[in-house]
Amino acid sequence: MENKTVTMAHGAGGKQTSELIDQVFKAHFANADLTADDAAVLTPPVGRMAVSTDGFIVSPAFFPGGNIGKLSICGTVNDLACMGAKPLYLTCAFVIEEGFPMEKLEEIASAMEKTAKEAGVHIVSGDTKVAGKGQVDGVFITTTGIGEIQDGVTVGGELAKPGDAIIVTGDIGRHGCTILLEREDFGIEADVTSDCAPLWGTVKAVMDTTHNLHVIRDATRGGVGTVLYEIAGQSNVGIRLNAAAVPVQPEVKGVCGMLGLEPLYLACEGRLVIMAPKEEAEDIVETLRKCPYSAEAAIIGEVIADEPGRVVMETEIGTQALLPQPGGELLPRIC
Amino acid sequence: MENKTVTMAHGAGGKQTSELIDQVFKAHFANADLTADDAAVLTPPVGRMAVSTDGFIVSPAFFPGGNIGKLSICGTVNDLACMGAKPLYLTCAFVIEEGFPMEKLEEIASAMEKTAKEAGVHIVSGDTKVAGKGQVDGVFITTTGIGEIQDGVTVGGELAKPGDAIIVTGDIGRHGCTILLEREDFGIEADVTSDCAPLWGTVKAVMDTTHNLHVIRDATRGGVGTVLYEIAGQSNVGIRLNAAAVPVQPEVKGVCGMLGLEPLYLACEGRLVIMAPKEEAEDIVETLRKCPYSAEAAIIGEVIADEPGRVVMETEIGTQALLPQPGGELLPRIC
Amino acid sequence: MGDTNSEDKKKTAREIIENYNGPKVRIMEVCGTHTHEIFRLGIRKLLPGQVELISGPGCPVCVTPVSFIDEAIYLALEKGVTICTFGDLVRVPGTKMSLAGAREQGAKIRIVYSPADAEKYAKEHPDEQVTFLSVGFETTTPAGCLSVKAAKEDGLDNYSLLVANKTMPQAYEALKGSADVFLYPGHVNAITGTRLCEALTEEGVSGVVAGFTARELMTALAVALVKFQEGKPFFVNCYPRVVTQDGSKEAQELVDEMMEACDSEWRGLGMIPASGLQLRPEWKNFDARIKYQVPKMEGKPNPACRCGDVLQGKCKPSDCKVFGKGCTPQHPIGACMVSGEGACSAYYQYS
Amino acid sequence: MGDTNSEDKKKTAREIIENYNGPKVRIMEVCGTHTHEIFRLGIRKLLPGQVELISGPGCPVCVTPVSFIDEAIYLALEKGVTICTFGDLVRVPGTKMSLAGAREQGAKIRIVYSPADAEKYAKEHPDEQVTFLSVGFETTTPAGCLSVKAAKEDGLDNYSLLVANKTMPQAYEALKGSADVFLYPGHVNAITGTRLCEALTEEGVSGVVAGFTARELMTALAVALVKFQEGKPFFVNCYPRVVTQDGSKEAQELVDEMMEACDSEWRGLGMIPASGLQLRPEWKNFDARIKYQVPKMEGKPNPACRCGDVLQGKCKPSDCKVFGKGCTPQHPIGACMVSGEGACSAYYQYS
Amino acid sequence: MCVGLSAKVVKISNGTAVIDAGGAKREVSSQLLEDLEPGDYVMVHAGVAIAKITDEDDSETDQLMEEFL
Amino acid sequence: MCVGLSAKVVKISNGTAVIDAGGAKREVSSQLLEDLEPGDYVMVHAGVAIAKITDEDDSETDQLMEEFL
Ligand code: SF4
Ligand code: SF4
Ligand SMILES: [Mg+2]
Ligand SMILES: [Mg+2]
Ligand SMILES: [Mg+2]
Ligand SMILES: [Mg+2]
Ligand SMILES: [Mg+2]
Ligand SMILES: [Mg+2]
Ligand SMILES: [Mg+2]
Ligand SMILES: [Mg+2]
Ligand SMILES: [Mg+2]
Ligand SMILES: [Mg+2]
Repeated sequence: MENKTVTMAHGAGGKQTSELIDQVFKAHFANADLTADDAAVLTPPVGRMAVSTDGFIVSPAFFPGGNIGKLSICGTVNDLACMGAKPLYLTCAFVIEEGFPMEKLEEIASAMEKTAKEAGVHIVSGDTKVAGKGQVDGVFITTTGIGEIQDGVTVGGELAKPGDAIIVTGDIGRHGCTILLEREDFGIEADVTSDCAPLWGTVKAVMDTTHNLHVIRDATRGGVGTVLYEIAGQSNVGIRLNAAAVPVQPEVKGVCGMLGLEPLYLACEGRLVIMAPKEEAEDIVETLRKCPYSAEAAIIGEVIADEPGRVVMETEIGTQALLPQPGGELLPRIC
Repeated sequence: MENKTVTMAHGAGGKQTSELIDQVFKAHFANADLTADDAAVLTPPVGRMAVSTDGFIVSPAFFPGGNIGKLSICGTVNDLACMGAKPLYLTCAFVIEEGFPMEKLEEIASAMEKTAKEAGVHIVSGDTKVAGKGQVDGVFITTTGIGEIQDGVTVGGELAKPGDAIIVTGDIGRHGCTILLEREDFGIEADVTSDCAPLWGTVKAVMDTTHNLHVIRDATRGGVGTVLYEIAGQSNVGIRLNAAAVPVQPEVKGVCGMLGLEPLYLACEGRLVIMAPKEEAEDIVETLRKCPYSAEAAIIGEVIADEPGRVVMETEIGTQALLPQPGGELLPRIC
Repeated sequence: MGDTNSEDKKKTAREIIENYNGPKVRIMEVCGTHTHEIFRLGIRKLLPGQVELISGPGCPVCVTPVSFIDEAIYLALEKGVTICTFGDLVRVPGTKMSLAGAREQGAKIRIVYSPADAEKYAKEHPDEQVTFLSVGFETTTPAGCLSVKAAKEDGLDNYSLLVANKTMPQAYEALKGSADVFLYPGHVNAITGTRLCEALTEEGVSGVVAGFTARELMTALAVALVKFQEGKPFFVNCYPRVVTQDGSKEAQELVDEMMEACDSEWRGLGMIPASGLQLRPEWKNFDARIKYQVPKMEGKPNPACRCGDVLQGKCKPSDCKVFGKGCTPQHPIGACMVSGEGACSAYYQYS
Repeated sequence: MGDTNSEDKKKTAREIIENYNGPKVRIMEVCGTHTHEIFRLGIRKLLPGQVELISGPGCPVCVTPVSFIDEAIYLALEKGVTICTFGDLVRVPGTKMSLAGAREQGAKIRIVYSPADAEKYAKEHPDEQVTFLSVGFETTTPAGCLSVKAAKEDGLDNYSLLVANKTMPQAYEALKGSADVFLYPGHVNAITGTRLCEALTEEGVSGVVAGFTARELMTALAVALVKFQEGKPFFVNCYPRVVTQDGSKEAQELVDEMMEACDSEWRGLGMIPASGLQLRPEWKNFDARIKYQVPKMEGKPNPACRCGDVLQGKCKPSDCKVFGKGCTPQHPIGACMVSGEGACSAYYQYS
Repeated sequence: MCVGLSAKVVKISNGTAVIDAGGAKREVSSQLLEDLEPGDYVMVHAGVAIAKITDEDDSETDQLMEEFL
Repeated sequence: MCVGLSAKVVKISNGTAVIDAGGAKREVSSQLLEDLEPGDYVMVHAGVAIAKITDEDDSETDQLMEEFL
């Protein structure tokens, strides 16, 4: 690109918009389904179709373990995967702040390319808007994905059953912890990188192991704790969590200790919560441990009939206590 | 809603996020296909499928003739319509600034509901992010639409043919002019309202009149002038424009006169440019004049074999001159 | 944790608590972190009927009066000051709004881990005026003092404290009749030492200093019950790995050098003479109230809120009419519902 | 337009132009709007070989030197001043960047329709410093002066002008040899009247004042060709509905009261003595250069750019090596490619 | 240079005039023109009415044509 | 009140200490504690090391148990 930064002219719909699209986006996203027209023309999925959208506004846009581009693909691909759907097509809409470095935009596009390839999804259509300086912070990306629901598996937040084992596919809270350390200036140094990863391959492997699955959910915003409460509510079941079994990286624990935060409420971007009948649990974990992003998969609890809508934990002294419900903004606390 | 404003907690993924979704979005968007899960599960379109996405960052979010909610539905529905596709499903992702008035958000959601109904499209999935004060200006919406391409009609920007008549479905530039008057403080008073409208009904009516259509394009960002240059390029044809035949509201002309702007480059949000063989033109215009948003449809030029890639206009003195190519940012000029 | 021997001992503490059949006893956990841990560990469920646990005024957020939030918002919105604060204070309702509400209106509110970070921010942003909201008890006050010292050394004229620090001894006096045994706040005692607590024994006030791990807390409770059955006033330091008889001389001297006692309003307990701290006149340039001539605020708590009674152990959170209805952690009406340590919040979250 | 009679006449003007077979003649359109309209109307295509149209220095944006942009950027980025400007200036390249580039870096750049709006903005934003970029010729200068008067009446101390206004007579002198006939800028003459142009006839310089509609422009050109064939110096006011012999006394007096002549750099023409304007000492509080002590800028135009030659009619835009390659309206290298009126831009857009 | 707009005066008050061009209205300075009245046509530039004109269109050109051509 | 964190001192310099909790490191004030040395355990609150502790865990509690219970 001749321009070193994104200018208002790049968003005006004329020549420079085309230049930006051609030289940055098309250069990275090219595939047979990508369109320059108003809409992509595609072969629809066979059977049932899953559709999901998410907006990504992570600040900073670049962080250890990824950037907003990688995240924007993973987020939507994972939402499709959680419905048992193979991701086929993806659209992306950019809102870019005037003055954003072109080099950074290329880096974002390149991460999207790589991640989309890994996930096997085609980027089919896009949109680029440029917002005036200060009207937006850096770059926002919204992706929408279309997937083909695989035959034989039906999963959903309302399908958890008492007796299900609860599996988490790896150590939790790394993405949230990474962003917290990057964003706020808490002066904490810790070797933590985002867990951001595309998980269709992981879900596929699990589905190939057994069709006997009830819930697959990616623990993003709000973390594993929020997902557990959501499912307890949707399925009207209780959840018993074995707090000691939840994998947490020591550094993440240390950061949480300093800031008074609960790791269960830190966002992940590459972790699934899976619920399946207890008898399948060992096989699923074994499969997961062979996949690239779930070597530390663990069984962390079970679904129970008691305490519907609630998440109870066994404590260190052998009593049971509720996991506090998901609150609002994560606020580091002193007392 | 208990809250009068949108808070960071509404974006944290917990209880308050659910409250916001239930009380504002679900309340307005409810339909059989709308999901609260990670992804909507849908019956795919039959035949070929059209997919389009657009981000909407209009400032101000409320303007005479509509608001960002209405716009975000029209924009995507119209992009689908321009591919000859009946809009079936739509997703919407919101990025909302902390402190945004809840009442305004409701107004936006209500406009979306109404417009989606009119367009016959189901909102199937959404996403809500809250950005910190100053991280985003008010509210941004990204919509993605899925449509079913109607049999028997193939249109595209590369299909214009010499001999085609060029039709515009109404007076041009009203949306751009409205926003300009609202946004910048130019002190100009003019009774101009946005032309923002959902046009699937219009396209359907035209397609019911004739299948002999080559190009349908909505003249949004960049206006009719930009669309004409785009198509001249994509189809490698020339375009002869009869400047005097282009419908422009006198007030829009007046505003353009004051600010030194060209109405052909002002955005529309409810106007189509249609190219079809000359012999179909009269029928198409007749049909259009009966539709609610195209009473002032007019033939404004023709596609020619000469001057490929260019738009030439007949001038008042009978000479021919090029329409200046679409430039960057629209800048009111004094000289 | 882990070796069988200590596992045995732990069971013993639990057994003592569960099987207590001595006289009726009211134990007040003074410290909010204790309240929180007691709920988190589900300890209340173990208690036999005659043991009543009362949540005392030990959460700095909970006892901070509405007017303090109003002062902070005044600084942020009227004076354009950048407010640095611990996260806990952000959602506490003021008379008209919380700091989160002020932020929505454009106030600059930064969450910090330490007052030292607020001072550092001021140093790095000479064009901004920065005020740290200094709340907390003996444990926290030294950190605020150190930041002011640093600001002076760095020659800053854009850093100040809005001080609402409080001291515990006066509160013990005020609460004397409310409980039979105090579970003293271990980290306060780390600074103050244990002499005052020992002295209180002579006035007939019993107590134990408790640590914060599950074992420490259970042990302290068990010790309290065992000792209580003996029938005479007692004091035991059950947190010896951190708390000494003398406490931290350095911290005491630092605070004494920079701050002086003043009357202070406690939410629920009202004005308690000499229970608060303010910067000494030599440090008045760093006192936000003086620097910005903050007008006297008449904070108006929501009339429905019974935080005051809750904090004195006069009623349970569930006795408040709006508890769990109008007042939830998502929409707190009173301070006790905000902090994870507030009694109302703990009741709501864990039951 | 419309009635058959005038349609006939219009054809006549066109016929005269198309069928001109008199001596070779060089006509310079002094005014950028004329350049633009001549292109827009495709008039060049009608001209027989002996008629050459030269684009003169009549676009205020084009003749404004690089250093002026640098001064404006200095005010915006170094002094935090809010810049109000006509839209045309926003994309003109300075030495390092344009105002659009400065805006990307956080500069506050507002596009206004009128200097009066800039003054109004300053009045409504007393906490901001506001500078209007005052460029233009006789037509535009009064508007800037009126805004300063208003600012004085409103008692503003946050409004100023960065002045680069220029006057035409000195340019006519400098360009005397470059053309046989001047197409005088109608709106400049609306202010100045026609006496100077008449006087130039006596020095052998011919010209017509032209209006801006298609008919006005064609008629003026036809008149010029007819008169030129007569072989002696001539002057015709072909824009009588707007231009009088005296012009606007009020405007002349206003500008004379507030401004005084100074030497001024014209892009392409270089420094022309007494061809510029500056605020008189009585108004120095409103002079941004004085108010902010703007250092002297040595603006460096891109060395490839031949704007200077283009503006003097010494070469055509297409003779510039980077024309249409490195230099396009999307990525202008010189000022002449920025404004819709710039000769390079007009050549690029319309051919 | 100096884009001019011919417009009709619709209101006059104390140094300012409201002008109308095709229904687009804006307040401009009338300080340079004495005796403006509603109904007059003016040439407007940068928010200032710089000249009174005899008519909004260029019909006067006819006379020039007759005279010179 | 007063969330405390026990952490290991890994570095000492002139009034500040770098402490480590599970690999998360941060600089805190050591001004209230004399003679801190790398390897010591401290209780940290609000960015200040407020007390030196005998061990990072609560094994001392054993002694209390033996003494009182
Ligand atoms: S429930 Fe809420 S309103 Fe009631 S006492 Fe507790 S904090 Fe106050
Ligand atoms: S083409 Fe560009 S660089 Fe060349 S003279 Fe014109 S403005 Fe200057
Ligand atoms: Mg989604
Ligand atoms: Mg998601
Ligand atoms: Mg999800
Ligand atoms: Mg688009
Ligand atoms: Mg960092
Ligand atoms: Mg689109
Ligand atoms: Mg579109
Ligand atoms: Mg379109
Ligand atoms: Mg989502
Ligand atoms: Mg308006």
